[in-house]
Amino acid sequence: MLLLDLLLMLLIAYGFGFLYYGLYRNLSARVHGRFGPSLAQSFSDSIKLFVKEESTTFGWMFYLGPVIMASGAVLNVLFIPFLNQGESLQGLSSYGNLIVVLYLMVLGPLGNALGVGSSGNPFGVMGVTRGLTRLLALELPFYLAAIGVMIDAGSADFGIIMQAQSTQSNMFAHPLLFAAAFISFLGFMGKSPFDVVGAPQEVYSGPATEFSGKFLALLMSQSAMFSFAKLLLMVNLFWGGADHLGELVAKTFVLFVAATFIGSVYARFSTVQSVEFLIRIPTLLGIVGLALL
Amino acid sequence: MERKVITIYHGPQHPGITGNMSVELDLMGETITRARTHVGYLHRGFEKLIERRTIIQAFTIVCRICVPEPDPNEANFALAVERLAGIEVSERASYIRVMVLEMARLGAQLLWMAGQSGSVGLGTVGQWSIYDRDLILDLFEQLTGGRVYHMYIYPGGVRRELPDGFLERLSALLDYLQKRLDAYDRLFFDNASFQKRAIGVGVVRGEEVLRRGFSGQVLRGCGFARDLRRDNPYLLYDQLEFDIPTQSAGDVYARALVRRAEMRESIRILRQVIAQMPEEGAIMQKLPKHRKFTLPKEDTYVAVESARGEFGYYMAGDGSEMIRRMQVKGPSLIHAFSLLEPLLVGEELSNVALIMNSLGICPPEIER
Amino acid sequence: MFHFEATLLAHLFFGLSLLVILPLLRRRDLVLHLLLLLSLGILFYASSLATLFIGWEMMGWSSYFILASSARVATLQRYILFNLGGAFALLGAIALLYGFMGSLEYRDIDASLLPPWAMNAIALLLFVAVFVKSGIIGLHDWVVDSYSEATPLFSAILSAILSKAGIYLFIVMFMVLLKEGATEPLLFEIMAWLGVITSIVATFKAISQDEMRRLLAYSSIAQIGYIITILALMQGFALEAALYHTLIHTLIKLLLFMNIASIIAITQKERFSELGGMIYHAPVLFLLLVIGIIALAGMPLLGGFNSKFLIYTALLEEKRALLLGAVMFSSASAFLYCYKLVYGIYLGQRPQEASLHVSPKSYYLPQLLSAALLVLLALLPSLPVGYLSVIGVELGFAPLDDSNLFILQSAFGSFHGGALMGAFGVAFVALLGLLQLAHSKAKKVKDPLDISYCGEVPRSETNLHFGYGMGYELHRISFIAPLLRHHSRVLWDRLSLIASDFSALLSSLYSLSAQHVTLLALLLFTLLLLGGQ
Amino acid sequence: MMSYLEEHYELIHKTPRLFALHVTREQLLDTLHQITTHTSFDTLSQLTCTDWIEEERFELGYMLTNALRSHNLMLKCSIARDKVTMPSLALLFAQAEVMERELHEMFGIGFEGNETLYDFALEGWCDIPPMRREFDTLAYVNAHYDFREGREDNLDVKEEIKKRKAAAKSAKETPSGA
Repeated sequence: MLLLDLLLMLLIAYGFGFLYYGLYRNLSARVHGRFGPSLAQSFSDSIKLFVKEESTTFGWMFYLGPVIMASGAVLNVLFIPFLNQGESLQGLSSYGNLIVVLYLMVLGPLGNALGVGSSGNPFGVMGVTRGLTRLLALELPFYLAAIGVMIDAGSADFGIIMQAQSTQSNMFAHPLLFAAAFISFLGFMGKSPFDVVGAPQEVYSGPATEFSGKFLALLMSQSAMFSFAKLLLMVNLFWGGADHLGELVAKTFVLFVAATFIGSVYARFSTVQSVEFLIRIPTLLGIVGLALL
Repeated sequence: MERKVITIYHGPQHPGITGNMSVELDLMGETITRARTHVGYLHRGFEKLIERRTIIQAFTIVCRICVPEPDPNEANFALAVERLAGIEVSERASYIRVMVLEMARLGAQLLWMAGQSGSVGLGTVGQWSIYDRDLILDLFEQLTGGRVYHMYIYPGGVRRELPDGFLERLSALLDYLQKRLDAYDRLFFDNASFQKRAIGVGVVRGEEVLRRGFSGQVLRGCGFARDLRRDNPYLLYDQLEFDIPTQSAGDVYARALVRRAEMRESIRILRQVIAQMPEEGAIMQKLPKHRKFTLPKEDTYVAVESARGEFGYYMAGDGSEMIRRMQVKGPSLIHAFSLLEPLLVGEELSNVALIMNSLGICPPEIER
Repeated sequence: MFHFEATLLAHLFFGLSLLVILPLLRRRDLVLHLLLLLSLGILFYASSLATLFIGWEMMGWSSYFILASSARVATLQRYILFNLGGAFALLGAIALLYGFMGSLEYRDIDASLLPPWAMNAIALLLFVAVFVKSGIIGLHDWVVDSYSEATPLFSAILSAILSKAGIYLFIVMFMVLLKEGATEPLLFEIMAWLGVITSIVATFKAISQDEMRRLLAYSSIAQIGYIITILALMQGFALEAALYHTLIHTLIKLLLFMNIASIIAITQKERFSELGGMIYHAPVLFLLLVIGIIALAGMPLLGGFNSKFLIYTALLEEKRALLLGAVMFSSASAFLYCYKLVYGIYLGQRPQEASLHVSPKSYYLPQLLSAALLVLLALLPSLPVGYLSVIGVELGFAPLDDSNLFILQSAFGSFHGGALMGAFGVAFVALLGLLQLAHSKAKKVKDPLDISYCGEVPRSETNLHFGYGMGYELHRISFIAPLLRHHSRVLWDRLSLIASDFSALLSSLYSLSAQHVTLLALLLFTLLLLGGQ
Repeated sequence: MMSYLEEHYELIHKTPRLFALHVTREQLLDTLHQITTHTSFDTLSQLTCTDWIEEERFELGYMLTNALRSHNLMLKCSIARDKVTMPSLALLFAQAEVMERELHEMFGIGFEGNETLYDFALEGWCDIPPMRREFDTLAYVNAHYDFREGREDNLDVKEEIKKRKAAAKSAKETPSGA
């Protein structure tokens, strides 16, 4: 039963992840004044890449990098409950908690960074370095917000955190914390102005530079699932989770659309600027939010 | 062996490069310690080809020297040939030339805006401005039959009469663009995130810049109101009213602001052209026959103000129907070497594309 | 000597010392190493302050002599000066205590008899001793220099064991002997923030290092910083978190320093800018280091997460949100130097000239041991909790729940190590299988320089290794740059300059002529007269 | 500013805003120095070279312009094609460095004092400099490259035009609807 539940969760994350990616391409196309590709495009892209005849590798660590990253994404999906009540779609969330998930979010990227590093491509490593440099500022506001939420709920357990919001969601109870977390979240989703990691005009394709064929397909799939997990995390922490699948879809979609639209009207900061910005504005919001707790 | 500095290539296959060139960068972290420009990925030997061609044959080549803005090349070529061969151009043809040049300038600025916004990851602006540039290209297609390469400004005048209702359509397009420029102001020029990226980056400053041969927005961005249309007028620019916008900061943002104002000035010039253009008049002078069209053994130098700076042609005839020597110097040669190389040292890698775009570097005109 | 209430605590610290020192014993400095071990025994199992001080001093001197075989004179001087300073502070505290208690035996000490000012003075003096030993920022110079100049093996001992002496001293003094003392709470507050500031600054410093062992030295300082912070809470679960972290950190540092010792033995190089691309020459070492850095970064799936989790929940339980935020910030920043460590040595491009030696086989044993323990602790996170909570009970705190070895319990939630491990394992194997079964064939490049290089071709002499550059950009970030720029040594240099000026002034008194002396005496006399009126 | 030039040199008025001046190789640096100090022509905007192969000389053109960018002065200097070195202007004008580098590559003119005369646009070129008139592009291409065969359905343009003309002619001769 649990196994079926887990598979269902992965399927939902995979499906909605790619669906949202397709929607992202469409929505940003509308902002640009174009028609985007069809929604099926991202699925077919990943399948096409997966069945490519040949892909280059630089050795066993390069081969394992995307696998570790995808495993990290899978773990993230499984350890965040999809719904705030009931038995189904809870995954392994009772075996972990918010702190575990916050750290799991970094595990996959670190594994992939090992793969990127073993390719010996300077652009890849520069991308990773940018990511890690940004991370030190990106996580701080999110951590502050998460700490506030945990202290408020008196637990790091997702179920209790969501239950504590049954009367009023954290977004309204702690608007400053939400604002801090949301700005971080934009960065986690790789949206402007914090999209420094794979900035094509600067570091070629960043960490993805050397990956091709099935490796790229795996990376695309994990990124779709991973972004769904991030949406899920935000919904659970600040919007009280979801009672049923429909509500979950609605909430994640709203969050996702907000991130997409904000992302398409800002220029990219440089790494240093994004670190400085994140340390100043959202961190300050977070600290004030904690003080008001 | 100490391996502190890594060497990377920014181009030729790099999304952050303008065209087919590369900058070899030595990086300490992401800080540039040495930059070296490399060209040669696109050398087509146009100057050599032109030496073996008659004027009409050479004419088809010159527009290809600069892709984003071919018309200043045609104008330069025509002006140089006319000066050597002693041909006078009618007033109507001159107005049409000014119109074409200003439309091309507007198109080039929109294209620049796409590049500049793309270099900071603001793709939306690029999508919009490329669409708007396409509307200008549509008009070019009606006028000349070609969208990018027009082959329109020929020695002696221009090659085709305006199609019916062209000026009205141009006027309507100008109204539309005027409105669009406000949208660009909001999304791009006044965007706080672009300002944060652009202010204080790539600063060119001081009296010395005049002596180093820079031109275009580089000069105007540091407070020198230099514009060949005003300083060394050609065609009918001395009869048209326009301002030369300047800024004093000398950074990327100052150059962007100069371009923003120049787009409005171009629209202003085009409106005057529409109003003042004579209804009647020859558009082409009588020219000698193909093989008889010879240039005397003389030389001359002409320069026009392109959207990116001074575009100069040196042309020498030798009494035959071939051109003995035509040497092209666009603004990019100086900007990409003697300006860009020292300017990049000490900058971050993320500013390379930004600075390069703001200097208006276009490799095809360096390599011809 | 063995009549001490906190024997289990001593067992823990001495056990760790044995774990680290025994595998590293070498013939050349055997005596000194044994002396060090002896001194640690004396220190940990002391039952009177006098014995404690003797152990403390012996530890300092024996390590000084071991260090003397490889370090520069300046480093040695710095080492001994800082340690003497710490020892004097400790001696001061002991003397004060003796003044009030009239005895040096642990059992005679009753802190409730101490007046507040004396308690605070003792606390301050002890803080100095603890801070020097654990390299709180400003007092950390000697740590970095001595770690990087010791022999590679002794670096491991220094970091894994000797850095813990300060922590032991703190626990014994404040949680066992002076528990009843009326120490000003503000002092502990300051200490908590000092700890976390130390860890943040040291983390940034670590990121900007080019030498492997200097990076690890700063990393040690940062980790000890967490422990100091958490200890300053003076709570039971905080103590257990700190002890857990001590245990984990000992394992990690043993693993990492031994790994680096192997690399130094193989390549004879110590800098990231001279290394790179070792992964395919030493895959086992690479995997061991990866285990080390994942644990160091505190990620789940390896033991490092357990103690981080306990630290975080302990801070959460005390509602110390800002302190926790700062700790998490420092911990997240640590990812960068963790990656730098593994990339700089093992990944990227090999340098051109590369003559490789063989690493001694004996270096692998401690690494394998710690790696195995780290994996085991990940699977059974509650394994040491039983022991730690007995220590906690011994010191008068409530025990922790360790009913299920797979689950690490805390007041703010729990996690299942086995489930994490299992889920990751299943996902990893499934995805690897999927990738293997794919129609697409993975083709290995023949030349490592066959990379996407923007259409150009790198030459063999082109440097593509980013080891030095990683983290260099921190110098541009406005609020980090000053931390990296200002070296605390400048402060000490200035202090020594003032001291030598002052002593020069004093010494000039000896060489004064008779007239000057008379003049001075007159002046003094006048002043006295004036003062008398 | 014109008066100084008129006084000291034989100025050729090409247009109201363009002047020319002939100097010898030896006079060049001195003249440039005089002009930049006494007149406002203080910027080098282009460095040209024309190959007068029948007269066995290169004609170098130093295009000067003033700070106001309103007038141009062309300093022309002929040098023998076989004795091909010039003093570098890199110290006088920073921008001359790259211009000289290009001419060095394209014409094989050496510039004494310019340290940057390495590859410009060509890579590893070892033939005669390509912009010299004796360099035959077609011969070079024939010697170094193979012509790729066209597509299979490729048609000969001349043949096709002939065919079309013939077809049009025959269509005219036999009017439809007859």
